[in-house]
Amino acid sequence: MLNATNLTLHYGGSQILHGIDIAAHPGQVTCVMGNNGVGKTSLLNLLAGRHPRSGGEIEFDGRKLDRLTAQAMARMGVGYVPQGRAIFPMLTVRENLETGFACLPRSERRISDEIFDSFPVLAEMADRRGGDLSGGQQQQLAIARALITRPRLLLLDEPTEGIQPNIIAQIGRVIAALRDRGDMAIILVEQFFDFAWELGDGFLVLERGRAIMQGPKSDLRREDLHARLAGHATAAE
Amino acid sequence: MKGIDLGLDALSFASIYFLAAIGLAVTFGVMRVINMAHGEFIMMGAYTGYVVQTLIPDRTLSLIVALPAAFAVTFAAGVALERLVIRHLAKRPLETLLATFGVSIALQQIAKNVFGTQARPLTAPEWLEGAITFNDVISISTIRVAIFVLALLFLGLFLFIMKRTRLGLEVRAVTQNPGMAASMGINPDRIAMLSFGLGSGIAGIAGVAIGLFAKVTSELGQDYIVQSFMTVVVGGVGNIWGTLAGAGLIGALSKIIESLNPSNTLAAQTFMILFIIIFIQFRPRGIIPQKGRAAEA
Amino acid sequence: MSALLEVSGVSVSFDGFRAINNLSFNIGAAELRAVIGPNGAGKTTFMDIVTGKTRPDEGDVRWGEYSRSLLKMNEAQIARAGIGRKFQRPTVFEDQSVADNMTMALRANRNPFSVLGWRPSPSSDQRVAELAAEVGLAGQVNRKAGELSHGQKQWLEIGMLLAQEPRLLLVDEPAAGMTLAEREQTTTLLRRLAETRAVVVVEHDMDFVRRLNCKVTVLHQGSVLAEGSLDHVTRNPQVIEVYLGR
Amino acid sequence: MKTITKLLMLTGAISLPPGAWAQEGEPIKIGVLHSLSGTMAISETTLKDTVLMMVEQQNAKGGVLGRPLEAVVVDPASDWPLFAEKARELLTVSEVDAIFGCWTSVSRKSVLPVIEELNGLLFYPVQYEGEESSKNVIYTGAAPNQQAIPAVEYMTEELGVEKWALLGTDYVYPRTTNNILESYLKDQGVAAGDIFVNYTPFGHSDWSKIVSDVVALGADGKKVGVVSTINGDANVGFYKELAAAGISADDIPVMAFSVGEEELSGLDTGNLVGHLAAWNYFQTAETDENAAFIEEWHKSTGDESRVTNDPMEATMLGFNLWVQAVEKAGSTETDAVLDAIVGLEVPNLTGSTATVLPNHHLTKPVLIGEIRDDGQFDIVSETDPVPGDAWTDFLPESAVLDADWPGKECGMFNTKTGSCVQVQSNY
Amino acid sequence: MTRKPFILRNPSVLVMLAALAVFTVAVTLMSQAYGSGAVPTSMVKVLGKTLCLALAAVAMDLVWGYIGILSLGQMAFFALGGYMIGQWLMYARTEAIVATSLAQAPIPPTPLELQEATASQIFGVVGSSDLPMVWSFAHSLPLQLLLVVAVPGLLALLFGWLAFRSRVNGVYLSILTQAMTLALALWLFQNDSGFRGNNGLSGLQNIPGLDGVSQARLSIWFLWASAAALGLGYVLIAWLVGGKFGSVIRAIRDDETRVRFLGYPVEGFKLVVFTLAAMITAVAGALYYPQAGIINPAELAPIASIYLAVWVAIGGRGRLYGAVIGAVAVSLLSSWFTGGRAPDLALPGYVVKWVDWWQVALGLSFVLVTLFAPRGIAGFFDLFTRRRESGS
Repeated sequence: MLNATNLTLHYGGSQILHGIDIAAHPGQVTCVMGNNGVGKTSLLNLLAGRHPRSGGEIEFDGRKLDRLTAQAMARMGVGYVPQGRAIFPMLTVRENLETGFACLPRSERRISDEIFDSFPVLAEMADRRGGDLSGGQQQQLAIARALITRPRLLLLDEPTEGIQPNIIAQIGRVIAALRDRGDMAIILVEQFFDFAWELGDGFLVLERGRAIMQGPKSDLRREDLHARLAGHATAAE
Repeated sequence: MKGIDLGLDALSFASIYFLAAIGLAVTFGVMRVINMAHGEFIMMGAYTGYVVQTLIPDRTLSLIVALPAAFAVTFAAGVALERLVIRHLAKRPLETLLATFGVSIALQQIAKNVFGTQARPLTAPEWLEGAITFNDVISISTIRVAIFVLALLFLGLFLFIMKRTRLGLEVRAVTQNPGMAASMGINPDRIAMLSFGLGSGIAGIAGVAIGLFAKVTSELGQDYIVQSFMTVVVGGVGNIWGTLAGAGLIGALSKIIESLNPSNTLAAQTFMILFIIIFIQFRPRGIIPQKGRAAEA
Repeated sequence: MSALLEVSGVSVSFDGFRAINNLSFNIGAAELRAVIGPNGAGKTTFMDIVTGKTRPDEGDVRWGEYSRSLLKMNEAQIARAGIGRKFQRPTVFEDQSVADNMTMALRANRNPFSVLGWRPSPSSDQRVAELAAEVGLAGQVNRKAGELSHGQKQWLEIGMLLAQEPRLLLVDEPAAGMTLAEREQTTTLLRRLAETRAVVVVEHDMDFVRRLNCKVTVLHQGSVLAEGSLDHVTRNPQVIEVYLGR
Repeated sequence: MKTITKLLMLTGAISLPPGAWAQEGEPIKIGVLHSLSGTMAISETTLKDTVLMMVEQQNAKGGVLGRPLEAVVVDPASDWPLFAEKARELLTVSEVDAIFGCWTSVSRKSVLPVIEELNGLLFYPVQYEGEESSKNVIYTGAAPNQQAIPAVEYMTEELGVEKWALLGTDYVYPRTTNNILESYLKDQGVAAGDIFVNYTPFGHSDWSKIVSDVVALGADGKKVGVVSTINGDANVGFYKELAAAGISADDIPVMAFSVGEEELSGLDTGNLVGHLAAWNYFQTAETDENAAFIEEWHKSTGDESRVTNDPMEATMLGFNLWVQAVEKAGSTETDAVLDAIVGLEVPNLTGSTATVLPNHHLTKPVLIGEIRDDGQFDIVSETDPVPGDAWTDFLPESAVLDADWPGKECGMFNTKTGSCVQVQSNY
Repeated sequence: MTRKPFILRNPSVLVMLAALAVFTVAVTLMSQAYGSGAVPTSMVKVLGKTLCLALAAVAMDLVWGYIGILSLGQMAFFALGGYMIGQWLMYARTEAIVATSLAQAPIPPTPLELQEATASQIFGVVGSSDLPMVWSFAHSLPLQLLLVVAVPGLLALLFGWLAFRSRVNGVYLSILTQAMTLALALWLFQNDSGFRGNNGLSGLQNIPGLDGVSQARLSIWFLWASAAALGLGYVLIAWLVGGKFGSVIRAIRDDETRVRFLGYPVEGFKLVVFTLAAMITAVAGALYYPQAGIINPAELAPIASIYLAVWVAIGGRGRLYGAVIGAVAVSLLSSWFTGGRAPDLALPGYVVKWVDWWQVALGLSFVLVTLFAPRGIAGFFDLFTRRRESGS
């Protein structure tokens, strides 16, 4: 599905990413992990077409992509759930979802029941403004909104950040269900170790813009991965 | 009696202001682009009306043709301005002001070169002439009623486009968070261009209406630009109801002050503006301010 | 110990959303405090209220020996009263040199006319040089701030804070984007500063908080969920549920 | 061949010395000081074209004093200080011998000190408020007594107007004219309450309130008349509002002092039929001179639809008077021309003659015209030429003043004290 | 760190002063009054006025380029300065004229009679003969000179206090300043306001007491005065923006909130700068209008103030010499085009008459400058100096 190699990225004068390789496959969750400020979000931004890369190659569906724009990526089937949700605060929940129609042919522009089944709270709040929702509800809305575009690759940036445990669990179930459907590739940026370990099929650990550990779940040991991310997760023990 | 007449005058004045400002409510209110050439778009609309009228003698028919024609002309002008100038100044709003000011002077002079310096006739069809008279004191000219209706129509149209159409949804999404909107598959550049064209097109239609009751000259737009911006600012940027309230306030205020000193219209205008300056001090975000965190950004 | 800053029963809502909910918070004159909490817990709003950027709907914020209310003061007055704030993203004046940035922050009369009359003196130059050395920018004083690296900008901002000589320092995520060595340096500095003044650090990074080795306040949904040593709060089941939980 | 004969005939007709058309020698320069851009361009461009046409005609006739004329056109851009700057430039850099220019009073006031200092010569072609007389200006437009007073007399006598609305744009011409009219009307026994005065800004467009005020004035059944000194574009909105309010000329006649053929071309005149204007010239004047003038105008502009108007006639009169004076004096030197010009006569376009009075104003007939369907005026009344009075007799302060230049030092001579009040006219 | 004296730290100030001095001497030597006469008096006046406009532009740059307030009301202060000096010019001259004319009267006039006669001369033409209240000090040059800075200063102080206090910012502030100018212009347009309405104050080039001095000489004197004012104003503003004060106001321009958290009373700084700029602008106006000869309310039409901002933008915002370059370039160009001497440009099939098209060209050049040269003309100097630096 997605195969990116040797990605580099600069913000102004400073280099954020150094030669990252990342791949995503249908029915699998690729987890990107690492501490604050190591470049996880930048990597996701790059893949979503929100920031031009300074080097490297991206292949999507076997096609090489040169210049990416966010809307082209979205239309090509890349759904994006940003860090901090980025809900449109003055749009209603329904309207927030409808923004994703831009990627769909006119005849298919409707909100499927599946969405409301996965996130029943959104059906309840359909006519409230996005800004009025609680953090957890907004996170669900952000995911639902990305799903509206029927993505084949879903990019999730820290979906558990600042969310109550019961909703985290629900989000986890949704991601698992999407993975198990088998037609969608998922890249998950996450700091919540247990959550990521639970869902992940492959892992990429970043430190200061470089990959320091990478591989499928089968090749990695939980303890090693955890140790790499030490300092962060210790408090949870 | 006098009060009702005054009310009618105020209402009609307010609807003219509203009409002139409604396009600005899109370009400035929603998109936050300062377009000093907005007045010239109004002028272009009026001249389009004039040209159509010279081609089609039947006034009713020519008006029917002129409205969409004016929309088309100014829509195209707006799109061109957005693509060529405004887009490249997205991060420098105050410089947009200067660049569009340059466009404004250029357009005015071009209008002079093309149409001459004389005022051009633009005449309402007969069914819009005359007045609706209730009694000796209370009467209102039909054209003003028509403008009022047109203003209401535009309000409806604006609300419809913004709340009910795909374009409106995308415009709102883009103004709230262009990056996220792009990630939802919306092309922010295209939306900016279309909505700027829409705002400009509305200005063009307003131009035809204004030309019908006032004069058509190259300086037509100048009479409305400062006031239009004031209307939007006083009302509260980003809210069409605010623009309506702003136009209402300005209309009512001017007419009330005018009636206090009927021999000096100039004084009335002075005091109206002074009042607005002081008003903005106390409600810097307008009558209907945008609330919440979204407004801070 | 009388508190330097006393926040009592403060609430504020935006558009119906309660960002701060009946929050009370005290800090002593020479104390280091870490504030942690999930996103949206009200950490930034709390800082906004203390520094005068946001007015609370209810409650009281009192400051100093005479318990002056901060609510009647504007941002500049509060800053002059001795509250310094470091922003999450480094905000330095990129157009100006490091020395100019520091000079601007130096403790001096802020009145426009006094500023007009202000002249650089050997002592002010020396103070700038000292501060620059302290934050590791000794060789960079004549460079434009915009040319500095991200970390250097963070340091410059901390230098500017020090130049202000505040009695209370509010520091928002100082370690973001810093290398390990820089983090350690920052902890040391913050600890040292807290010997003579109050320092409040808002931070996500648990490891960093641990190294600060100080009292911790956990915010959740706009109010204090727990307070005490790091070990104490991390054992709190509620804290584990809403914040750590993982 | 044909043209040459025609030329010969023409030159013969005004008896130039033979061979003058040979056009030898240094050209004589004249300045054209009319705004070609900005708000006033709408009115002034026409006058620039008129001067250029006159120059062309004169050169075809052999120029002046055997020398060709050369027009120096500048653009003061409706910017009043720029009028002074350009006037100085014309007089000192281009060294013109006469200037044809200005429209608004304020532009004239701007130019006055400059031409008085440099002893230039200005021909001012627009009706104005009077209360001024400069040695260096020939006022070829109407003074108030050549327009306002006869017009009001007409309204009282022919239309039976009893109540008056004096509507004007807020500047000095309407203010002064209305002051004079108020004073005149009160002398005629009109009660103060029967006079409504209103001033609006330049370019005013929202007339609903004012029109309804005027209508309200006639609520008691007395006949209301409007005297309009509304300037420029604002008229368009005013007349549209009148028409929209369903007010015809029979209900409330409007007598305008600033609305001519040019202004009407921006309007559909269908609803204005019967409203009035007072000028010293209308395009519809039926004389041979006028017919020839209009033909020339159309030829020189290449546009059959271009109308002529009163300030154009005034420009033409000024130009012809200057040519005659220069020929008479044999010099283009200002003082000599000024000495020569007083008393000169040229035919105007309405069948009588314009004589230059000692006060540098002309004698002009007052014409009242009724607006026709086609945007032209039906001349309904014409007086004998009235001598222009610089200082009106209807205001006590200026009644005692006199402006007969020859033999006096000033244009502001107090006949009571027998002394000059101001030597130069600065304001 | 050793500190060099102010002038040495700011070489551009030295260059500017030198250029100004050379220019003034050159014009004087070529003037009709004191030199060869190669530069006619009308041109001297144009140049003198241009210097005043340059001073106004420098003040505009202080307000916009340094503290970030895009004030679209600067011409209000400029014109007010002109009105204040114009009152004295007009009154004193008229008084002298009236005194001369009444001198022949058998009974010498009382001061009150003199004042009444003067008033009826000034206001007679606009239909009144009482001296309005606002002319109370018109007889006194020192008082009116004080008013030149005091009236615009107070207006700026009052307006600024209201606007800054309620934190009106950015575009809103620009529109508000524009509204202020419009209100003032409309007020002055009224005959009843006591400033002679649309006619304004005229005959200002004739300086009372200097009747014997020719305009050729006067124009050079005013050129000197304008050059001195520009030089002083330039040095003052350069000094202001060169020190810590300048550092603070540029910081306010870039991030107002941050400056507040440094403890600076941002509103106070804005008020000081806005008021000071208003006063400098007023001085420029007070020197401009005696050279122009007439002032009327059209001078403070909102569009005039936008032009001022455009000059600064064209010259290069945030650098004082940029403001001077912009003002000089555009106003001399306008003067040339309105002089009617610009040749027509014959294109195949169409003749471009400059009188018709120069404003189009001007307008489009604003667009091009903002789009492609955001640093204005002065930006090119940067390129030049930088290349030289890197070259050496």
